[in-house]
Amino acid sequence: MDLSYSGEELAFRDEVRGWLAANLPADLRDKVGDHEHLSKEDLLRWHRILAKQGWVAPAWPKEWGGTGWNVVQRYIFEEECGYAGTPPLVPFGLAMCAPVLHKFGTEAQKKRHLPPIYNGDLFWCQGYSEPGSGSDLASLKTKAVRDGDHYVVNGQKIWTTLGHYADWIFCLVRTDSTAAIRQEGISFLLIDMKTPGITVRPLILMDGGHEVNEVFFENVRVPVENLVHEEGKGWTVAKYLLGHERMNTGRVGISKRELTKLKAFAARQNKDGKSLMDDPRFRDKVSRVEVELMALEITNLRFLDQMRRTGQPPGADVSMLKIKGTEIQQSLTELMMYAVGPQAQPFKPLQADDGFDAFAASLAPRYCNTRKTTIYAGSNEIQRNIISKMSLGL
Amino acid sequence: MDLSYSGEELAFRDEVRGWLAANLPADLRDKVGDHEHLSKEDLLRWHRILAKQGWVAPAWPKEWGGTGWNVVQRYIFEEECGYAGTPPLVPFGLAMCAPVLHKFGTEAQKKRHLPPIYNGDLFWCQGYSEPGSGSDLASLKTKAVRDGDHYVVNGQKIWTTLGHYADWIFCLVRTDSTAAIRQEGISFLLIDMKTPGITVRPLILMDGGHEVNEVFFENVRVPVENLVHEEGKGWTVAKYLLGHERMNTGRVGISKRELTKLKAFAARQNKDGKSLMDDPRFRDKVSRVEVELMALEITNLRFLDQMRRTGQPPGADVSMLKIKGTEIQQSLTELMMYAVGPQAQPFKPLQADDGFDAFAASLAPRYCNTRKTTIYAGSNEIQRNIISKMSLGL
Amino acid sequence: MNFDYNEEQQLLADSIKRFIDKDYDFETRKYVASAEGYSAEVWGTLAEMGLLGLPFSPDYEGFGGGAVDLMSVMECMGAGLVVEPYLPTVTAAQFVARAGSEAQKKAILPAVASGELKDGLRADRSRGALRPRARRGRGEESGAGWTLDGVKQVVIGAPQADQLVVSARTSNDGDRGISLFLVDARAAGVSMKAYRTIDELRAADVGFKGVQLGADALIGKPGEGLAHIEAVVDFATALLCAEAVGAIKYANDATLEYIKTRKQFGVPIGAFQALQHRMVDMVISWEQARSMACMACARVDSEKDAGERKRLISAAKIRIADACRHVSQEAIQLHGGMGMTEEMKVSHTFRRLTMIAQQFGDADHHLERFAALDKVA
Amino acid sequence: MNFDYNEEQQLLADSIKRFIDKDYDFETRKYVASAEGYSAEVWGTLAEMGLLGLPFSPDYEGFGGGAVDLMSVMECMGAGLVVEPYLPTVTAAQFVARAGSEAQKKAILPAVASGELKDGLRADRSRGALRPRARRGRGEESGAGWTLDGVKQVVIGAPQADQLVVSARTSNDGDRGISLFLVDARAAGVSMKAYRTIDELRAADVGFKGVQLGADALIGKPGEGLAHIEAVVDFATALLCAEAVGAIKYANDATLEYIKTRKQFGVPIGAFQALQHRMVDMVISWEQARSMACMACARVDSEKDAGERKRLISAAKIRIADACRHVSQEAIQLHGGMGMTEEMKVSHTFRRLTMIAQQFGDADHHLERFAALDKVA
Repeated sequence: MDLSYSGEELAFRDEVRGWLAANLPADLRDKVGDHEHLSKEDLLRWHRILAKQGWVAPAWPKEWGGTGWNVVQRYIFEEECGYAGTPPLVPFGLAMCAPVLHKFGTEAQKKRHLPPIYNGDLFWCQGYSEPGSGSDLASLKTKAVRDGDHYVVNGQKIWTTLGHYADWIFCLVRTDSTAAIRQEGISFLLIDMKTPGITVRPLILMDGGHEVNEVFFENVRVPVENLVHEEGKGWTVAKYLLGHERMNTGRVGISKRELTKLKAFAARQNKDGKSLMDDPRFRDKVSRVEVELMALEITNLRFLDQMRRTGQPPGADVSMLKIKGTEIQQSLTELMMYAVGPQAQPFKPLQADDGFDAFAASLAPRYCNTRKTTIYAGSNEIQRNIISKMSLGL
Repeated sequence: MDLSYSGEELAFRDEVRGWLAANLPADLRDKVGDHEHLSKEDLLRWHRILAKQGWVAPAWPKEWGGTGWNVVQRYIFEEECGYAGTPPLVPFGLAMCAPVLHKFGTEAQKKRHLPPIYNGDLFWCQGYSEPGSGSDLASLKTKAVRDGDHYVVNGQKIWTTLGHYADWIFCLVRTDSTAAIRQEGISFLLIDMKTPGITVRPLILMDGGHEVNEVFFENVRVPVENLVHEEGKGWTVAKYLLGHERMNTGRVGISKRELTKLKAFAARQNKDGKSLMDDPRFRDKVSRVEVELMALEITNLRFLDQMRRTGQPPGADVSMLKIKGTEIQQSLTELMMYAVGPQAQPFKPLQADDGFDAFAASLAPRYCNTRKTTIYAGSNEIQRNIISKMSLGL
Repeated sequence: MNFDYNEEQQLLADSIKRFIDKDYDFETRKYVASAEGYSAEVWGTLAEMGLLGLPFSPDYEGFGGGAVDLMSVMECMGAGLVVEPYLPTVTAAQFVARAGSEAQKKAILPAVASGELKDGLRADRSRGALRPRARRGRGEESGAGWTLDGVKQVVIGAPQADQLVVSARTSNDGDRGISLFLVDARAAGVSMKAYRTIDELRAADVGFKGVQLGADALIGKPGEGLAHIEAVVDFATALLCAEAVGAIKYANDATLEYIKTRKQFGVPIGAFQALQHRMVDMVISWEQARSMACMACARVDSEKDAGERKRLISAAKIRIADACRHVSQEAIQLHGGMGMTEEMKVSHTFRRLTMIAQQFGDADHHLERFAALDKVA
Repeated sequence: MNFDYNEEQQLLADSIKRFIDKDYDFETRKYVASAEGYSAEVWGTLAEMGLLGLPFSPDYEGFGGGAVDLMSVMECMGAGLVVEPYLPTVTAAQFVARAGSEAQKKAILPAVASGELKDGLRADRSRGALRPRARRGRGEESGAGWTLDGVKQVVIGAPQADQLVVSARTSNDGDRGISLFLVDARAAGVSMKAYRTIDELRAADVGFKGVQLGADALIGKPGEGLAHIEAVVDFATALLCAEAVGAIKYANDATLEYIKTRKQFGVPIGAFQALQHRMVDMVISWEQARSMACMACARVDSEKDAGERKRLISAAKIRIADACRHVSQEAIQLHGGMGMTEEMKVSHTFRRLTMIAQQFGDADHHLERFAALDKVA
């Protein structure tokens, strides 16, 4: 048993680390570190830097730009990015639409869509959830009716992350309402967001931020060439995508960065003339999160090691990483909010020129925002159901 | 709003308190305080002292020895007993069999059974649970078949508390296996434990204590005069008994006594040259239990006040008191075990004459034993189901 | 023993509840919060209903009410998420009512009761707790009066206040060196950096630069401010506990309603036992919190021993803070994505509960105070 | 990076697992625990399997193993609830192996490896933690040797021990005044008050009254015992973490099996979602605890910086203690009444886990040490 990376893995890590230190623009790094809003341009700028380096899509087949890294290298890369504080790579094109096209797409679909995804020329979003169908995805109602060379789409999607930035959306739609098994009436469509009949309505979250949307489809005409896989086989595609989840679900690198920041920040905070980190009540909360994060990192590596050796894709393991990872993220944002004390309360100055500690004021909104992590991408309750069924046989 | 007792209630409390101070034998009080084993004789001795005073069965009808106290007085009495550290009054005769007889018993049954219960001449136990039927009581299998003037009983009961002390047992038995609704085939029988065919087998709990038993019935002949209510109406009786639960389910008085003891004990324990109570880590755990107990006492009084004013019997409220009360009891025994440190580990001296801190050594077994409180009398999971269904309509 | 409101309290509770249901629904509240953060019309109604003068003596056009009388009001304010600076005003006026001169009482209290005047409670809540021993404000005797210098941070309600009650160190005599002053919010030298808080109240960092105060600005005797501050903040904490109970009740009711109606896999999600048990724990949290709020409101006025009063208020705030955190987090989780949105009231309740948990000292602060004041045999 | 046991480790793990499944089932274990608290036959088997000498150098008939090599052994011991004093013996022998003279090593280690000798680890665990700075034992130089006086409490394995490693204060020089001695358990002046512990081990309060020791009884140099104690106790703590992981795994497996088979209301109780989610959390606790046990065993030998080693071991023990408490309590609750009985193995696992949580320092102790050793930027 050896918990350390091998010499080659360490060399790879150092290469990534060194490259990030040289190539991650300081302004982007600071924006990420200070939890500032990232614009579409910020996101694409980093995307393109990575694309230029050839590292934007490590998991893709080599002929389309993949790096050929193994799972451990990919994990190291993602964790290093997280720890360095890069903007996130928006997954909808790179890590969701693209794998689907690699597996199920026609040559024409691949040629048309993969290069702009790789290069960051076109922005994608995901059309899965609907108002009545969240955890129970197969109950979706958005309809696509064949009309000559087109599908005519009517319905509504919700929680469409960055839909207001997107050029394209991939959607699960119902093409057969009569199918006995409701999963069998679902198809997977690629839709150009500029098609007439599409309306994007912002859903403002409680931190005041605009990241998710409702997307309405009213007689939207989609060429049949944008059907992926066969009609009625959309559920197969969706399941493939779920199984394709990445192993950095725990987001250990990001949490390590946040922990480091929390400890440094709290150490400078004054409580009764002493550092807040010397207050055992506060300190123990930080320590327990730190211990949990140390454990999660090792758990993550254990699963990765097993995956590398057995070649098996991660199963319910990913659910565990998601549960623990999100709980840790929430604890960290909560403690950060406590650390700043009442200065966490101010939200926005009423006069634009009033002096204002924007970083302190970002912590409560961030705490609010991070509540989403245990809800999205399969709520932690759904993750527990998955483990219960798949791993425990209950 | 006034959280204090009225002048009359205070006078009543003082009367009870004064009487307990004068009449609770010091040896019994010390045994209870030190968590020593209470023998049958110990239990009956206290029972008889109360019977002599006329306070052993406050809730009974006055003509059978009841005190005529209202719900608040009864609560005060029970809490004062708990705080003073009296041995418990074993409920199976006084608070379970007797209310059933008052409600459903024949005159003959009342005359025969109530006086010996009141006077502590005969010891009762309860025959409800069976190996296959715990939470799902209506699935019970013990059979009673009519044969002339007798029922012939075959089957097994489990978790029979103090069955090894008991002279009589009241049992739920199945008299009709063909009933479409399984609840309708159940009857309520009183059985003399000396009847041939009854075997009591101890179930030793993990603290080494013998308090519960298995009771086996093999062709046990029970006179039909010992049927309570009608044949097939046992479920009605059982439900009445459940609804008859007392309002001191929270056992606030006992927990207050234990908390006082914990704080005094921990204050004398040394940690790094200071009192353990000055260690914020330990101290905060004690404080949180204390706060929870303060809240529970007020919650209990609120429910009692409501019951007194509306005349409504307590519903799902009792479940809440049971959940919180048992959680507090468990926290207190756990903290007491931590307070004593490694001395909690010794269990029994190998040489009888070896010096030995019996009190310190009682704390880990007591921690073990107290785990039962969230399981028995309707597990806390069942209590949550009850609140969910009855109060919340889920 | 009696846990019911008396007839007057019940009438008051009913009328404020009616007002909030009818005239302060979520849409109205949204508008008020986004515009001025305060509605003159609502303020007038609060005055008309007698809420603003409730805790003052009838000599000053009040109703002689105590914390118990305010409890139902605060529960309703919590349920309705009222953004008007009611608690800051009532609390700040307490300084005048308890320690002010006859002239101050006459000048201030009737005007507050009638709704003409809004007081801002000074707060210096560095490290999540009011730290009366470390005032940065500084009063110096100048001739017949005082000069006030310093900054107070995160003063809730300050942007709307007409008068400010300001604590300032007037000597280096430790606990006995803090004095209280009544300061006109528009006086020369007073500046405000105002902002919106995460729970949509208005607050400001208030600066005092050579503010000239007359001798009559002093509330009570010089150097004797601390005991008043502790007493008034305990009073305010009891009211805050009641507000929390109302907000928790709303969060629970909304969540219960949501899990009964939201369907997934063909059944309401409230049919899933894991959610049922969590909902039950939220309800238990509320019951326990409510008990402690009752205790706090009943005892904060009647308990004569200051140490015991502080211990009891800390006990209440510990339980309330824990309940705020527990229920607010669970309410959002059980609401799923919808609870995250600005358009659902529960997301606003979440924010208010998050802040109440920390206001006037978080659980850690009160655990420390509770332990320090507890007598161990 | 590699989390697998190597071939030798795996073979060892398999053979000890086979032994426990076959020859140390719950009935056998019950008998051993109730009779002598130790079986000579089992001890012989442990010696034959090479477990007793595993961590010694081959020069002394050992196999040169480290904590990682012992990890699978300890997991199996935890799952099987082995009551024999394996951990005390291996740990006590570490003092000789690390700090002893050549003569001591030759006299002790081969005899331990062969099973002839059992060492008892001295422990003075007042307040749940080993407190090496407050030894009550007292060694005084007398002519060529030492006189030992004092009492050690709750020494696990002492009743069965042949040799004791005893720490004693030999000067008032603070951290540099503690020395280690090898003491024959049957020496004149050594007395034992022996008892059974709640987790069915044997322990004793060991008294030393004018015990005469030769100069060769000293382990290492006088006054330099503390660093050895800290290192060896960290080593033992890593092994204890592995034992906990084995016991937690058993508790989880038994509980899962129980809720799959126990029926109520016509279905296995494992069909109820509230129990499913709690079972999942128990499994997650185990995974996280196992990760920390891996880390502790991998790093306790290789980490050269004593401060960092202590910090890491404390991190592991914090997580393990939390997992012990969480899983043991939930296992009993989910078993219902049956889990409370002496006849179910899970009730014994509950007791062992309860004690492991406190052994070598409880979570609070290690939180304190972790915080003290952590470098904050």
